[in-house]
Amino acid sequence: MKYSLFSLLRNSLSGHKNWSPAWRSPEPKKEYDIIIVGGGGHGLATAYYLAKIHGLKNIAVLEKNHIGSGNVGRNTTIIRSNYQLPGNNPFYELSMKLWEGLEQDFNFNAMVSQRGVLNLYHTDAQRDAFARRGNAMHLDGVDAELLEAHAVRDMYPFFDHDNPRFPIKGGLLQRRGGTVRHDAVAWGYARGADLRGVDILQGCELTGIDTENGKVVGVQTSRGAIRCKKLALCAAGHSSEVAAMAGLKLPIESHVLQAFVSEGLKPYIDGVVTFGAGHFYVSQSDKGGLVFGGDIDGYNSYAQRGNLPMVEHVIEAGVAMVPSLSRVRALRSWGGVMDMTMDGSPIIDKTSVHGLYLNAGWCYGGFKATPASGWCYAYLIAKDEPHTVAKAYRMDRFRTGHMLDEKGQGATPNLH
Amino acid sequence: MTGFRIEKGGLINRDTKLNFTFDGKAFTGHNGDTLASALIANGVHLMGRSFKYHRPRGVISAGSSEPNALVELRENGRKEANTRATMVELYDGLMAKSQNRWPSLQHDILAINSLASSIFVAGFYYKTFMWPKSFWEKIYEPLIRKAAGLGTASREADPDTYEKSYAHCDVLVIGSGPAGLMAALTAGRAGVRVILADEGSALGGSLLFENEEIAGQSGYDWAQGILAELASLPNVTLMPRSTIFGWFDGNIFGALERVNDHVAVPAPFEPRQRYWRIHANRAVLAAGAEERPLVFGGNDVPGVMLASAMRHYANRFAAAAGKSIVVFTNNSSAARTVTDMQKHGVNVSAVIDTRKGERILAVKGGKQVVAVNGTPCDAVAMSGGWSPIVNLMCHRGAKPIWNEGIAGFTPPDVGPEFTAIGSAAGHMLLSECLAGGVRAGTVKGRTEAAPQCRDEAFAIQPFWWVKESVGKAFIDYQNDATAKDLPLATREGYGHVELAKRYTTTGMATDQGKLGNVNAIAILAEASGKTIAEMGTTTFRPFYTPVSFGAFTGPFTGHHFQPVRKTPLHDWCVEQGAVFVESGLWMRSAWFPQAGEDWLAAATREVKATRSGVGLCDVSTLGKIDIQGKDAGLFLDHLYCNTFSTLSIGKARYGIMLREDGIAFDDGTTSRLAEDHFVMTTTTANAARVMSHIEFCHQVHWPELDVQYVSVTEQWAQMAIAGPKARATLQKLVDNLQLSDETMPYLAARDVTILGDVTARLFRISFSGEHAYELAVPADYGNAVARSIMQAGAEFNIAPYGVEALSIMRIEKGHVAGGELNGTTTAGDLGLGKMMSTKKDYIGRAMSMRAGLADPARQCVVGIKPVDRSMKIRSGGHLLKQGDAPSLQADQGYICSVAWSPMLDMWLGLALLSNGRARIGEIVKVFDGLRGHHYLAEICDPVHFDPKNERLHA
Amino acid sequence: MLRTSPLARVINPGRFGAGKGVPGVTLSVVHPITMSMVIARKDQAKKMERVLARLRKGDVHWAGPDQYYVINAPYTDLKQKLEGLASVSDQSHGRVMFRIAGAKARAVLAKGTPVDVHEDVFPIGKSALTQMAHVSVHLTRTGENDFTLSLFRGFSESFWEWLTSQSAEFGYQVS
Amino acid sequence: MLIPCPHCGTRPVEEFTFLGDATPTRPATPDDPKWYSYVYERDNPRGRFDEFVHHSGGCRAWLVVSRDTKTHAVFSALTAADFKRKQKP
Ligand SMILES: Cc1cc2nc3c(=O)[nH]c(=O)nc-3n(C[C@H](O)[C@H](O)[C@H](O)COP(=O)(O)OP(=O)(O)OC[C@H]3O[C@@H](n4cnc5c(N)ncnc54)[C@H](O)[C@@H]3O)c2cc1C
Ligand SMILES: NC(=O)c1ccc[n+]([C@@H]2O[C@H](COP(=O)([O-])OP(=O)(O)OC[C@H]3O[C@@H](n4cnc5c(N)ncnc54)[C@H](O)[C@@H]3O)[C@@H](O)[C@H]2O)c1
Ligand SMILES: Cc1cc2nc3c(=O)[nH]c(=O)nc-3n(C[C@H](O)[C@H](O)[C@H](O)COP(=O)(O)O)c2cc1C
Ligand SMILES: [Zn+2]
Repeated sequence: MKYSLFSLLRNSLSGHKNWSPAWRSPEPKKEYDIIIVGGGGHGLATAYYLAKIHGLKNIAVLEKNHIGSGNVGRNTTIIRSNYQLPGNNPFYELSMKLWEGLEQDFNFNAMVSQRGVLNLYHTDAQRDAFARRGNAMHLDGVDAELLEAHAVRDMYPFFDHDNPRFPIKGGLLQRRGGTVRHDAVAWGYARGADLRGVDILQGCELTGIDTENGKVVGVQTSRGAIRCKKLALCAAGHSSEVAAMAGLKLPIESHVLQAFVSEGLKPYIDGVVTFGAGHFYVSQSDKGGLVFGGDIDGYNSYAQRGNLPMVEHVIEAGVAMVPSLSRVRALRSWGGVMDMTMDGSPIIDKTSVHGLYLNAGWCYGGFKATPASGWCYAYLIAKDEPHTVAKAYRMDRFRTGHMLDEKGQGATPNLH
Repeated sequence: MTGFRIEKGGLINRDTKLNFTFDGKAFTGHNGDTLASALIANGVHLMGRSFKYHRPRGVISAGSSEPNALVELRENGRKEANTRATMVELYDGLMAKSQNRWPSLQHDILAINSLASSIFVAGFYYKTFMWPKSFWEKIYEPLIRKAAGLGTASREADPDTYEKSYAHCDVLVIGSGPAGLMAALTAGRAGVRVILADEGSALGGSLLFENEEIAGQSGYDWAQGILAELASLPNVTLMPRSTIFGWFDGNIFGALERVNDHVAVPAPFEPRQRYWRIHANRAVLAAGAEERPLVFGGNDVPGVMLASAMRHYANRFAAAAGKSIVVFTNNSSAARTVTDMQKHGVNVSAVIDTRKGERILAVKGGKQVVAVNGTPCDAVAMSGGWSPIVNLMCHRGAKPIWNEGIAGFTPPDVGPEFTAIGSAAGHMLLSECLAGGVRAGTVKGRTEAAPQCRDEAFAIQPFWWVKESVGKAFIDYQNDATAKDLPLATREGYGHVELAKRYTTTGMATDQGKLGNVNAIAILAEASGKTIAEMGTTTFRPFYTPVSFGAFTGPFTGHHFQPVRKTPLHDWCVEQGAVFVESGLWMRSAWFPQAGEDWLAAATREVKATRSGVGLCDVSTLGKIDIQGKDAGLFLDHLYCNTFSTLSIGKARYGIMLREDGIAFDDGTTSRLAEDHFVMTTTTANAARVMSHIEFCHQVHWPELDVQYVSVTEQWAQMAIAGPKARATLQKLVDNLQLSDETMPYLAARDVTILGDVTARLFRISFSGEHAYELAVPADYGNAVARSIMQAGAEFNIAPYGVEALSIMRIEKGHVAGGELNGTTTAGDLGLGKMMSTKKDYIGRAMSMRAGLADPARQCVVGIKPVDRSMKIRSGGHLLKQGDAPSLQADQGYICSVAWSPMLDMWLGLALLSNGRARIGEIVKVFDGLRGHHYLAEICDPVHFDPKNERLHA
Repeated sequence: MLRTSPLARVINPGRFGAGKGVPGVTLSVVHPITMSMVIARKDQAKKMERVLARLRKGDVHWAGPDQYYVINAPYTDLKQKLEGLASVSDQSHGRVMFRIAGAKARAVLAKGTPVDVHEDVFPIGKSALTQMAHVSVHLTRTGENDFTLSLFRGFSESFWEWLTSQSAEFGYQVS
Repeated sequence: MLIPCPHCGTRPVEEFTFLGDATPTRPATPDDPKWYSYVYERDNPRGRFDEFVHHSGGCRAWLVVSRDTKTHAVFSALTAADFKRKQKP
């Protein structure tokens, strides 16, 4: 049933008794042409575009819990396309363009909100790095502005401009950046895929990958064996585990990133702001909570929760940036398990196993990538060749020495 | 009863009179009141408005689970949003405001939302606001955002201070009711270190308001006796007003102590709040149980509250919620409210018991209860049963267990280091609570006998929702989630407890569903034909109750956010009028302006003075590492890509280190002071990382080597003395050594004595390209020595120079620094490829041989200058082939460092350019879209100035 | 040449913070100090310790595996004594030492270090390497309620500001 | 999270810095084919894990901590050298 103000009104008359489920809960079929592992944003988007753009029908998405139970349902919802490497920015800009038309496309209000992303800088070196980045964006036709201190002060007069340990000297602003309602992204793609015949199998965990002479033929799951022609891994945070089922070893470590939300407040901080002299970034949700985060806890983890030192570390930086946050209260903290790669950039590629595809390594930045990731992964699966904007995300780049290292931290995942 | 204040009894001090205001209206109360109890005693029930429908709301609870009575407390920099009136201890002069209403609490325009409530059902916004596209950004979203939130946060800095502290104990007891008291007493008498924490303003838990009988006394008197003894035990720490907000790995608990929230302004030198990290060998959860509301039409009308809260207000605060009440229950515990309220002279007009098939179908009343099922009354006491407070035990992932007997979730078994007792464990009998306390407090057999007490059996028949009731039945009060929203969510496919939570926002308000979640789970279970156990709970997360940012920040605010690191020459720099700049934690002198000079004028003068005479620069921040031991040389060969074992004593050598992935890591000069003694210098930025790297390489890779290392960065004040007159200046300080190219050739390093008795280290090295030295003296002498050098150089017009001048000179000379050593460049990219030894194994060698790192098309360091020599250039501009249209694919590189060159009288810089060394002389297009500035520039050799390095030896 | 403390301008003696009576803690800077970092050469730890054992008790503070801070012994003498047994680095100017004493000393320390300094588990003479207020600190219990703290010179002023602010609620004496 | 440093005793996580899997050993020669795997490939197990941990805020020893990545339970902490010795056989 199409969503609209009209359908809403009509249903209100019947006490909302007649809404149909946003997606079915089908029993697994014996066989699918394509099985996607992971009912997160990327997996569901991939299924959606496979069905919508490539007209493929016989597809299943396996999700071990409920859809959106992973990082798509627990991230700080920031979208931006402010990368600097040629291998990265065109991809993220495609994503931004897809965000801009997404809601009408899948008929679900995901509250795409382009309120601007401002990265503060505090030293000349940071300014120069941002200038390099901003100009790379301009080369790619992407909007970016380099603000001086006074311009930042005009935007956020209540930040610490007067007694800071590290003065705010300015910021890099992308006005088209912003936030998107995280859960709605998973739900919207799921509903859109389901409408086009994709089976979304919740509570269905991949436990094994069946291959015959180097080719994928099916999977073992908690809901039984299912045969398939193509298998697309999309299990953010758990990529190493699922890839290992096919004997693959990845340049990835799983780490936990915490996020936080404050009590609901009347409008306080309009856009997204990241602090440049500590680990803190913040935006305000549609419900009024300040959604914020900082750095990963730093140790390998599959537990979806962090520890106190990082809570302090992040909030200390928050109050350094905005002193008046002192009396605001942190309501809830949680964690998510992410693939951290050896260069901080993702992988969208075929694997050495025929018919097995890999979408992994999104670190803490894969939410903004969701539409483009689904778009390009669908393209790869359907056509068996990489989409032009995702060519650099090859697995063998580490072997050949063509890393995509935006931060220049090298092969230490917890520093990216 | 005068008004609603009960004549006698309670724990309030009637001799005190405290004035306070709510929404500007003046009231009075007593010491011992909370804001909520004082308002109730004044007959005020309307305390807030709900989030979505702006429904009038009154207090529901008497504790930290309060969803409705949230106020804006205090003013200006001290203003706090969303403060629970139930937890605010009354103080004289208190000012509170209601929230989320306009223009007033009584008359709130947005209450019209209620009219559209048939549309504003769960998740409605996902289904609309999409057309026309532009309307979302321009109209809908701004409106939604404006309506969002409850309270308004201050935008002024907080005048109060906060503290952090660690605590260690053998037994942490969380909750000071009968169970907790008994546990603390037993462990306390056993002599181990005990901490007893309770979020309440007073210790005693439910004994502060329940009529219990223990050891032949009233529960309250018994508790006072125990508390007196605990206070007398040196090994026991009592922590009232302290909420344990989270349980973390290693049995570490986070606690928030509200040290001064009960006064208008903290006493001098005292913090507002203190954040504790409690390391407990063992912890005991005695957090009690939370009473549940019943779900029926109008269960949110002001005057409807929890049965236990109603007697809490009456018994402890002598505040009567009404004059004539109705009690609605599904269990035995509400009987206490009937007897207690009657004892206080309140009329109980009806007891409606679901176990007898009775229901409340409708509550009449808007801003205050008027009648129930036709029976006039002014308040309703409801009890839907009890939920053990399991939260903390589930913070590390364990799920609670459904218990049919008490119709509540009980804590999971998380092992011996954290156990639950009392009603937190689902024990509803007082005797069980006391016995549990004894058990949990027993240490190595040292135990106590539990006192006698009066027990009261607990019986419940679960009852979840009066479906036939008229009007909205609320599950989550604050977020206006109604009972009907849950079956709707189930119908639409959001029936999983976690999806339903997110779709309906149930349990996501500031109370985190303490009251509503279990009711929601039961209704969801029914809607999808599951059992409550199958449905399960949502994930419990910190914080048990919200924690102020200030508490987590402690004293590390404003300028104290991070420690300040000063060099030994700081005072001298100040004397010379330095402008300082942050460099990591260091404060470095950036330039030394004279009257009327801006940074560029100053830096320009400093460069000219240095290159024409002599300059003095504080370089103390460079990392210095003492490396000693028989194998020190060998070890350095492993660290650096070039060789150091062959370095002769008394010599310095420039070295470059790679990361194991073959990328350049750090550079600096390292000198050999003795056969088994080197001193390494690192960049300021990487000093700490290099130290960790050295420790790793030795302890992990080459533990067999005899090498020792320690940072001596802070032991030495180090000064660069540069310029044609450097030697002449230095000579005046150096004792019995004639400085010459023989005694002190380029790259020499030796000990000297200066100014009579100071042993110093002298290096002939140069970052500026001048004939230069670095002099290192023990830090305590630094300022004095610098002053002497200034005197010695006076005749040559010596000038102090800062990092700006330093960086100008290094760019003129094409020396790489942070801008080029950016974590993505190889030694080859930096033009130092020839330093990479092929004769030995060193960190990064293997990976540096990968095709991608050896590719000639890589971007490497070149010099760059504008074709129009009068033009200013900036870092961050990208380089394009002439004629190429701007695009990332056409990108050839970028400018990483620029400077105004006083010597060459133009702007110039260093750039990273694809295949750069082969392109010297090429004219490229510089694309600087950020500044709307595109221009032509010439690629040149990185060494802009004195290409033959003649000045080095001048 | 006279040695000047980095805190010369900062420290001013007197009674500060809350209350009037006996201060909760007494704070002071120990300057000038003579201090060396001594690290055993490979396989020489035992021999090194024998030599160190001959030094004055209370001058040798554990500072890591086979490492000690030795105070009150001139660098050159020490280097001689330990020739071939240990690498010695002079830290007399590189580190600043504070003394904190008094009934509330532990309460102040607890605001910084996660180390449990309760008398039962942290005996007199024990040293610990830890972090306080974002700074690496070497902590030694020197008496009943007496402790010394040493840290990198560059942080000393910043650390002093923290130490005094955290002592204020108990009242403190600077001597 | 508490880590029992063999030199300092039990200390909380805020004093430590983590560096990942401690099991791969550094190849001896530059042309060893195992180099790529050593620098880039990780088992990344869900469960028991031996990892490099630096007591950066304490004695500055590099330790190998054995820890469960699901539960964060810490089983043991050895010095890197001791771990190597035990690993050898
Ligand atoms: C706290 C936090 C904040 C973040 N903030 C941002 C941000 O602001 N902006 C941004 O761009 N990115 C952010 N990210 C990163 C972003 O959330 C992720 O990169 C992105 O969501 C990953 O893609 P996904 O949505 O498909 O992952 P997921 O939602 O995690 O999907 C993976 C799914 O695979 C399932 N799965 C795993 N193993 C199996 C199996 N064996 N069988 C079946 N199913 C399986 C999981 O249950 C999960 O549902 C953040 C991440 C975290 C943790
Ligand atoms: N008969 C019934 O119907 C019934 C039902 C429930 C409870 N009870 C009675 O209530 C009493 C329960 O005693 P008890 O000792 O188990 O609990 P309690 O309710 O007496 O005390 C619990 C205390 O823990 C504190 N607390 C909760 N969470 C905290 C946190 N995170 N940090 C700090 N403090 C926290 C609360 O403020 C409270 O003071 C018994 O007398 C029992 O019989 C009876
Ligand atoms: C953008 C965003 C906003 C959130 N806002 C709230 C909120 O207002 N209230 C709340 O209780 N939780 C909020 N959460 C946290 C969720 O309740 C939940 O903790 C998070 O999605 C992780 O799921 P889990 O805790 O069930 O593992 C928010 C999460 C996100 C990602
Ligand atoms: Zn240690």
